Parts: sequence; C-alpha cells; structure tokens
Amino acid sequence: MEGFGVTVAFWILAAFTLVAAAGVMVARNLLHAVLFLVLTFLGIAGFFVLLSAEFLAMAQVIIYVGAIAVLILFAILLTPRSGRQNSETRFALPATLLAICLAAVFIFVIFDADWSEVEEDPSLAASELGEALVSTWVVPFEIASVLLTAALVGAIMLVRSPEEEAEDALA
Amino acid sequence: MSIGIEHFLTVGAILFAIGLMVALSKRNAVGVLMGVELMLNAVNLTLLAFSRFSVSERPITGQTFVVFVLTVAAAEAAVALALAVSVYRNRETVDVDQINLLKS
Amino acid sequence: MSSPIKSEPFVINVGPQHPSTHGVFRLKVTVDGEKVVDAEMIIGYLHRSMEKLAEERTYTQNIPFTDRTDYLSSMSNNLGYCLAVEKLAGIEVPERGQAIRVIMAELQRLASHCMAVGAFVNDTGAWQTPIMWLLRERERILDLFEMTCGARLTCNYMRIGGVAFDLPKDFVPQARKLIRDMPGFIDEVEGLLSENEIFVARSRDIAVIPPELAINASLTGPMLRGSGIAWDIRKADPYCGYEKYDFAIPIGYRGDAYDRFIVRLEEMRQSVRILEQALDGLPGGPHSTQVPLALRPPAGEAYARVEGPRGELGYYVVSDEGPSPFRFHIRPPSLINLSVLKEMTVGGTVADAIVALGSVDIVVGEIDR
Amino acid sequence: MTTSFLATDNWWDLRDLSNLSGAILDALDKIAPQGVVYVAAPIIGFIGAFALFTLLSQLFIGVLGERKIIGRIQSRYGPNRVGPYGVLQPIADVLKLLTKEALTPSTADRLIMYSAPVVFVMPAILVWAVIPFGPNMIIADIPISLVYYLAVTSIPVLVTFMAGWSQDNKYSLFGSMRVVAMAISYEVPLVVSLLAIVVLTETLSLKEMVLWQDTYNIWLLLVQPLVLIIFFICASAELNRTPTDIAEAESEIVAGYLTEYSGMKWGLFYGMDIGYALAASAFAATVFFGGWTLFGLEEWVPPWIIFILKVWAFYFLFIWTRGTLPRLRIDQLMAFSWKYMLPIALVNLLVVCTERILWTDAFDGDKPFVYLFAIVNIALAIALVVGWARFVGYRPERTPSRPRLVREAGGYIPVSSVSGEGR
Repeated sequence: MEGFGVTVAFWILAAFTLVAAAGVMVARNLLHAVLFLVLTFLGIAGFFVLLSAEFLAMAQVIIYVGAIAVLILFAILLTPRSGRQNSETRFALPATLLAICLAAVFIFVIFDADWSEVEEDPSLAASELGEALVSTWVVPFEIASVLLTAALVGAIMLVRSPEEEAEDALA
Repeated sequence: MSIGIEHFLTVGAILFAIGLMVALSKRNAVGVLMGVELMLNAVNLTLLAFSRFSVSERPITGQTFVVFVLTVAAAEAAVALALAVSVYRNRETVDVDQINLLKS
Repeated sequence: MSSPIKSEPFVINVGPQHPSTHGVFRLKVTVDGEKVVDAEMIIGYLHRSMEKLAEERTYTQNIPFTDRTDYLSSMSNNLGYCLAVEKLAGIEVPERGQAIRVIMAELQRLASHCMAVGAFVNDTGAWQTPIMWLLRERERILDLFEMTCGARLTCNYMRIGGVAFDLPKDFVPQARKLIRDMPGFIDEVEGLLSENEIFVARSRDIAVIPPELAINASLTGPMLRGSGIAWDIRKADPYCGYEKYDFAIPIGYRGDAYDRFIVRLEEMRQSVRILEQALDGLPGGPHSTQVPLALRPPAGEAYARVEGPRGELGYYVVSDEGPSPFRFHIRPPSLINLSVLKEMTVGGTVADAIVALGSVDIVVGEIDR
Repeated sequence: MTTSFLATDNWWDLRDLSNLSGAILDALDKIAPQGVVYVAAPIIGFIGAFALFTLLSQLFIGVLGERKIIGRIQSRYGPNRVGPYGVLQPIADVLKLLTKEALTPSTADRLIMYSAPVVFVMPAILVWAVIPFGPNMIIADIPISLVYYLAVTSIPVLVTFMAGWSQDNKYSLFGSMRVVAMAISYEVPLVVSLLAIVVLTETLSLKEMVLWQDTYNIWLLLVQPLVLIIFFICASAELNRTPTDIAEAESEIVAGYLTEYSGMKWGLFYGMDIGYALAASAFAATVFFGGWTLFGLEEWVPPWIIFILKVWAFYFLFIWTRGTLPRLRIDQLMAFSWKYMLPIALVNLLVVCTERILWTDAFDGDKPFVYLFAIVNIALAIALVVGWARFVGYRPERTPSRPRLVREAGGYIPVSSVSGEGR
C-alpha cells in the first residue's frame, strides 16, 4: 500500500487503537474501560476500511459498538455498584509478562517471515462476500446461525429468575 | 514509506497481547469478557490483513472468516454476560477469584 | 446454593419537584427494575393551617379561604362552606340564588374536569395536545366566572344566604353559547382519546380499584363511580334543589384508570344537561337573603356536603355563638381518594404509577390545606 | 449514469451544486500545494450539506417549524414574538442557551458528562456524508451507504447511555436503561425490514436506490409500504420521538438521560436530536420517496430543492405523531417490537425474496411486474397489519368506551346487571 494518505491513516489508527486498548487495561472504572473498548472497536473498523473491507467495517460498528458494547454496559448496570471497579487479580504480573513475551514472539515471527504480497487491491464488493457465504461457506454459515439461536435461547434461560420459571410452569 | 502486511499484523499482535493481558488479569468477569473481545478483534484484523495482502485464488475467504468470528463474538458476549448476571444473582459477586465453588 | 438475590432496590422520589405530581406532593417509590414494589406518600408541603386560621375570622371572612383549598374548583368549595353555615344558622336561600349556585357549581365541575382529564392524559405522555384543547374550553368557563365575579380561579362568589352579585346581563346568552358548543367539544376529545389504541393500552386495567376497596377506603366522586358504584351526593342527599334537575350518574365497569376517564367525560355531558335545565328555568327574584355581617349562629354543629368535582366535599362547622367558628374542618376528597394510591401503584410499573396518580386527580392545596 | 439529468457541467448551473464545488476544487488544485484539495473537499461538502442545509433545517424546520405546527395542533400560536412571525426565535433560543450556566453535579463523572454531547454531535454530521442530494451531490458515494447509515445511527445509543450514566442521577440512569433496552430491540426489525428493500433493488447504495426508483417510475413507498411503516416506527423509537419517548418521558422521569444537563450541553442534545430526525427523514425520502427525482421534474427544478422539500415533508410526519399520540409503556414497546414488527418484517422479507426470484428467473426482470408487485405488496401489507393485529392484538377485557348511566344513587352495580341505562 503506497500513498501519503494511507500511511498517515495507518499510523493514526494504530496509535488510536492501541492507546484505547491500553486504556481498557489501565482504566480503574469498569464503565470507562467499556468506553475505551468502544474506541478500540472504532479503530479496528477504521483498519477494516483501510483494508478495503467497508462492509465488514460497518458490520463491526453495528455489531460491536451498537450491540456488544451496549450489552456489556447493560450487564454492568445489572451488577452492583461495588462490582464496578476494574482491578486486577494476583495474576496481573504473570499475565503482563506472558503478554509481552507473546507479543515479542509474534512480532519476531511477523518480521522474520517472508510474506508474499499482492500490491493491487482485490477490491471485493459486499455482494461477493454474500455469494461466498451462501455457496462455498454455506455449511459454516448455517452452523453459525444455529449457534446464534442456541446462544439466544441459552442467554434467556440463564437469566430467568425462579419466579419467572414458576410463572411459566403455571401457565 | 509503504504500509505492508507486517504493519497490520504487528498491530494485531500487540492488540492480541493486550487482550490476553486483560483477560488473564482482570478480577471482574465482565473485564475478562472485554479482554476476550479485544483478542477476537485482533484476530479479525489479522484475518483481514491476510485477505487483503496474500496471493490467493479466493481472497474473499478471509472476509468470510471475519463474518463468522463476528457471529461467534456476538453469541459469546450474550452468553457470557448472561452467565455474569446469573452468577451475580446466585453468588452476589462477579469477582472471578471468588467464584470457586469447585475448589475443594 | 444460596437463595437468589434480587437486584438492588432502587428508591425514586417522584416529587416534590416533578412534572406530574400536580403540585408539591412527594411519592417515594421503591422499584425493582421497572416494577414498583413499594410506594410511600409524603404530603404536607403546602400546609397553610387553614382550619386553624378559620377559627380567628368571621364566618364571611372564611369564604376566601375555601377558594384556596381546592383552587381548581373554588365555586364548589364556596358552596359547601356556605351550605354548612346556612345549615348552622338556619338561613334560607332564595330560589334564584339556588339556581345561580347550581349553574356555578356545574360550570366549575366542567372546568375542573377539563383540567383533570387534560392533566391525566398528559401523564400518559400525550405531548400537551389534549390538555391544550381542554384548557381552551376551560378558559371560556373562566371567562364566564370573571364576567360574574371578577376573578377566574379564586372566585369568592358565594355568600352566606346566596351569592355575592346577581348574574350580569349577558351571562345567560354567553353561557348558552358555551353549553351549545360543549357537547361537540366533548365528542372531539372523546374522538381523540377514547378509542386511541395507545391511550387505551396505557390506561385500561391500570390502577384497578375493586368496588369493595373503593367503599372501604371511603372513596368518592369519579373514583368511586369508576368502580361501578352509583353514588352521587346530588342524588343521595340533594342540596340547592338538585332534585329538580334531570340527570344521570355515570358509572364505570372495572374501576381502572380508563373507567375514571370516561366517567369524567360523561359527567361533563351530564353537567351540560343540568346547565341547560338550570338556565331554562332560571327564576327571578332576589339572589340573596340579607344576613348580618357579623353572623353569630346559635351554638351547635353542622356538616354539609356537596358533590365537588373530585368527590364528596364536606364542611364541618361548630359554633359557640361567637362571631367566628369554634371548629372548622374540611373533608377534602383528594386526600381520601389518594389513600388508595399504594394499592393502585404497587405491582405496576413506574409509568403506571404516574397514570394512577394522574387518574386520582389530586389538588395539593386541598390535600394539605 | 442512466438518469436523464439535463444539468450541464458549467459551474453556474445550480441545478447541480457539485459543479460549483468541483470548479472550486479544480481551481484550488492548480494554485495550492498537493494534498490541500483532500482537506478542502470534505470541508466544502460539510459546509454544503451540513451548515447550509442541516443547520438551517434544524433551526427553522426543526425548532421553529415544529413549535409552530405543534402550536397549531394544540390550537395556540407558536413562537411569534422574536422577529416577523417569530422566525428569529431559534436564534434567540441559542443565545439564551449559550449564556446559561451549564451546571454539573458534584458527583458526576465529569469527563463522560462533558464528552457525551460532543460525541453525540459527530454521528449526526457523519450521517449526511452518504445522503444523495442530487445525482452527483454526494459527499461520499460509497457502495454500501445503507449499511453506513445503520452503523452511524447506532452510535447515539451508546452516547445517550454515557450521558445518562455519567450524571449520577436516578432519573437519568432510568432513562438510559430504557434507551439501551429499547434501541437494541428496535434495531432488529429495522434491519430486517430494510433488508427487503435491499433484496428488491439489489443494491446497498442509496444513490442506486434512487436510480432504481427512477428507472421503474415508481416509489419504493408503493412497492414496500410495510417497510416504510416499520422504518418510521423504528426511527421514532431510536430517536425518542413522542409515541416512544420513554427515555426522556417527561411525566415519569423528568427528562430522562438529560435531567442534569443544562445550557448549551443540553442544547447540543436537543439540536442533534432534530439533526438525527432530519437524517432519518432524508434517509426515508431517499429510499421510499424517490430521493431527488420527481417524475421528470428534476430536469427543470434543481434536484436538491426537490429533495429538501421531501425531507421536510417527511419530517412533518414526526411532528404530527408527536403532537397527537400518547406515550407507550416500555414493556408494551418491547412487545410491539418483538411480537408485531419482527414477524411482520420477516414475512415481508420472505415474500420479497420470492418475488425477486420470480422476477429474475421467470419474468426476465420485466418492468411491468414491479407494478404487480406493488399491488401484491400493498395488499399484503394491509392483510399482515390487520391480520396480525387480530391474531395477537392487545385485547384487555373490552369494556365500552362510554360509561353506564343510572338514575338513582345506590350501591355497587355489577357489570352483568341490566339496571344500567347504558348507551
């Protein structure tokens, strides 16, 4: 990828996304952490645009910002005030070390490998993605829909209170 | 300066590491979930980078995988949050350190 | 495994400063999610010690106080107080005075129900439109009051022994014009609301008062009639010659907020009917009997009640032959109707609690006095 | 381009304002260093779309027009004191809000409370990037603009949540909980119903949809009436307009998530609420009412004027419902979304998919079949709405809407008794 615009956009997005992701780690308030998470999601969506996957970028915004982040906020509100700090367990230090090692290994591999790259943009339209989903990948697609249904049912079953179950048993 | 696949993969790797750090070290169950979401996002970024840059007959495959990851992430978030709420209702805590009924 | 824990109880103060408490009234609601689990009324923010003040003033000087208890129906309050004192002192009111009193009381009922229905619909969330329509008609009634006695809200028009002034010359034509327009206007409001799916969904089966509860809580007025109990002081214990007029008592079906709403609308129609008859049969003669300014009724006690817009409005006066009452007590219908608020709100949602409160039609000045 | 648009390429041809901006950018490209054009183009687009159209519409249609029309609905005059016919009232309002003290509760989360109004403004501006004002007057002509619209309009939900939570006020928290629950529920039927449009027109681009309607000489309003109804209801729910304004339900929770906001912080929320409503109107005007086209008239009248008039006409619907309907309760709203609109939208999607397959495979995409589909879909819409309402309608114990009448005072009269006069 050449070009001044792309380069600038990449570095800005990279800084933005990683700082926001670090914010998730360091924010003391769980709700602030969620808002940092939202910023990370938006940054990732920006990367998707940069990688010419506009449809997925929009899907990312709709699903992550519009649904998952809101869901997380809702879950936080349903738990008490005392559970809203974002502190670490005693695994904080080992986890940090592990993460740093992992990142180091990844980066070493990434820069060591000899990537075969195409320079021209494959420029995939949203319709191609749709076609791929219902032709080549139709079985995983159906399994994903079953998974979503199962998750829906499971989530509803999990949060039902005993009174509601008693009401349904009577009905 | 040109931006290549390494740059995107590096961002993805760092993001994954941060996600791992969050997921392993947070005390709150919702915090752990956020770490997992970060990791999934890093994976998505990596998949899309491969889809854009690799020499392939069918570059759309990478995007297809991202769609599945998004689906799984949504399902996972719904179930995990339901679990968190359910655990809180029964045990009055969402602290992963204290959810240790199975410990003898 | 321990027993499941409910989410934190969440206490919301509705009032004393709140758009839908119709004054300074406070409702402490404990909610679980959207569901109301407890409701506590806190009143007294508008207490002005009227009953005690009245013991220091002469009987005539007390009439303006009655204006200021229920400021939305001052005429009915004037009337109730004057009836009590007349009963105590044994004063007869001339025919014309009685007819004028009926006209004024029914106009006041129309005006007050306009406000009650409008405020209730506003509480269900209709963005000001119904209340604006209803206030427009209420303005015309208040114009008539202003024409008669110079005041719009606190009329201070009734006197012991009759009314303060005779009707002005063009009162009767103006009033006839008003009551000619009124049925069409009530139809308009009914067309806007009675069959409105959202309004029905919001008020039907909400805040139900079963008839037993309504009687045991000694509710009166539209609240009682909404629960299907045919009770109206104008029929049960007629005063001011109400037995001469032909009208019906509207009663509801199930005692929900919707029934109270339709009962109020129908009462407006019946008031128009009474007004027509009263204006047609308006007798001549004096409008008031002469009563000494420093009235000293014989020792004793009297309780007079009228059917105010909100229910049985009672005045209890005890005389010790002095120039001012020995004891003066008001039976405010709003306060007693409000006593079932907890039964109406608990178990519903917060939005239902507001609808229940709106359907009671409270005037805080009357509750706190 | 398939449109028969007659505008020339001359910069002075105001039937297409993109000529003017193109001329400016060309001139700039010659004199300014490289790269300036990239900055200048969005600024010109922003000025054109937002500053000239949205802001003015917001002030004079959203604020003044809404208050005037609601005033008429409520049989009173609207604002009529500042300037002739009150036209300067919005400016006076803004001045008043600017000079007002913006209070912050001491226990509030200041960072979030201050940033929420600002973040709320951004999507309201971003939406306009993909709205086609004319054949060439689109700031960003991206092929998936419909998804872009959905993505951008899902952000305000989060912002209202931020606003409601940050104030540490129980009313606000209540309001934001309601917003979150409702917005998620209404997103689902909205997307499913819009999917039917996408299936029918085979495009995700708003501009292509306008051209589709122009090609077949029919508005999508007629081909997909059900989608318009669902879109309108869902848009009102997400915008917190009156039948569904439970988030700022004035009579229940004072002002919902805006309770502690004052001054221009509140003003930004208020103004941008109108901005979102205008954006929803613009979206509806584009998708359902043929966008800038008006059956050939766009060749003579500037298309952007046609478009703006359509936007205002659709916005009137929002004002009208606001002035007429009471508010629903949150459980009723949720039930309405999941039990009524989602099944209807799914059935509609199924029917449209069938039609699309028939049209492509059996009828070779012939033009007249669109009109057949229109008739079928209108009938289907009526049948679905009526049938579904009959099937799972809200049926409390139906008592008459007139009370019983009795002559004599007495005790309790049971409903079954026939002694009542009744009507």
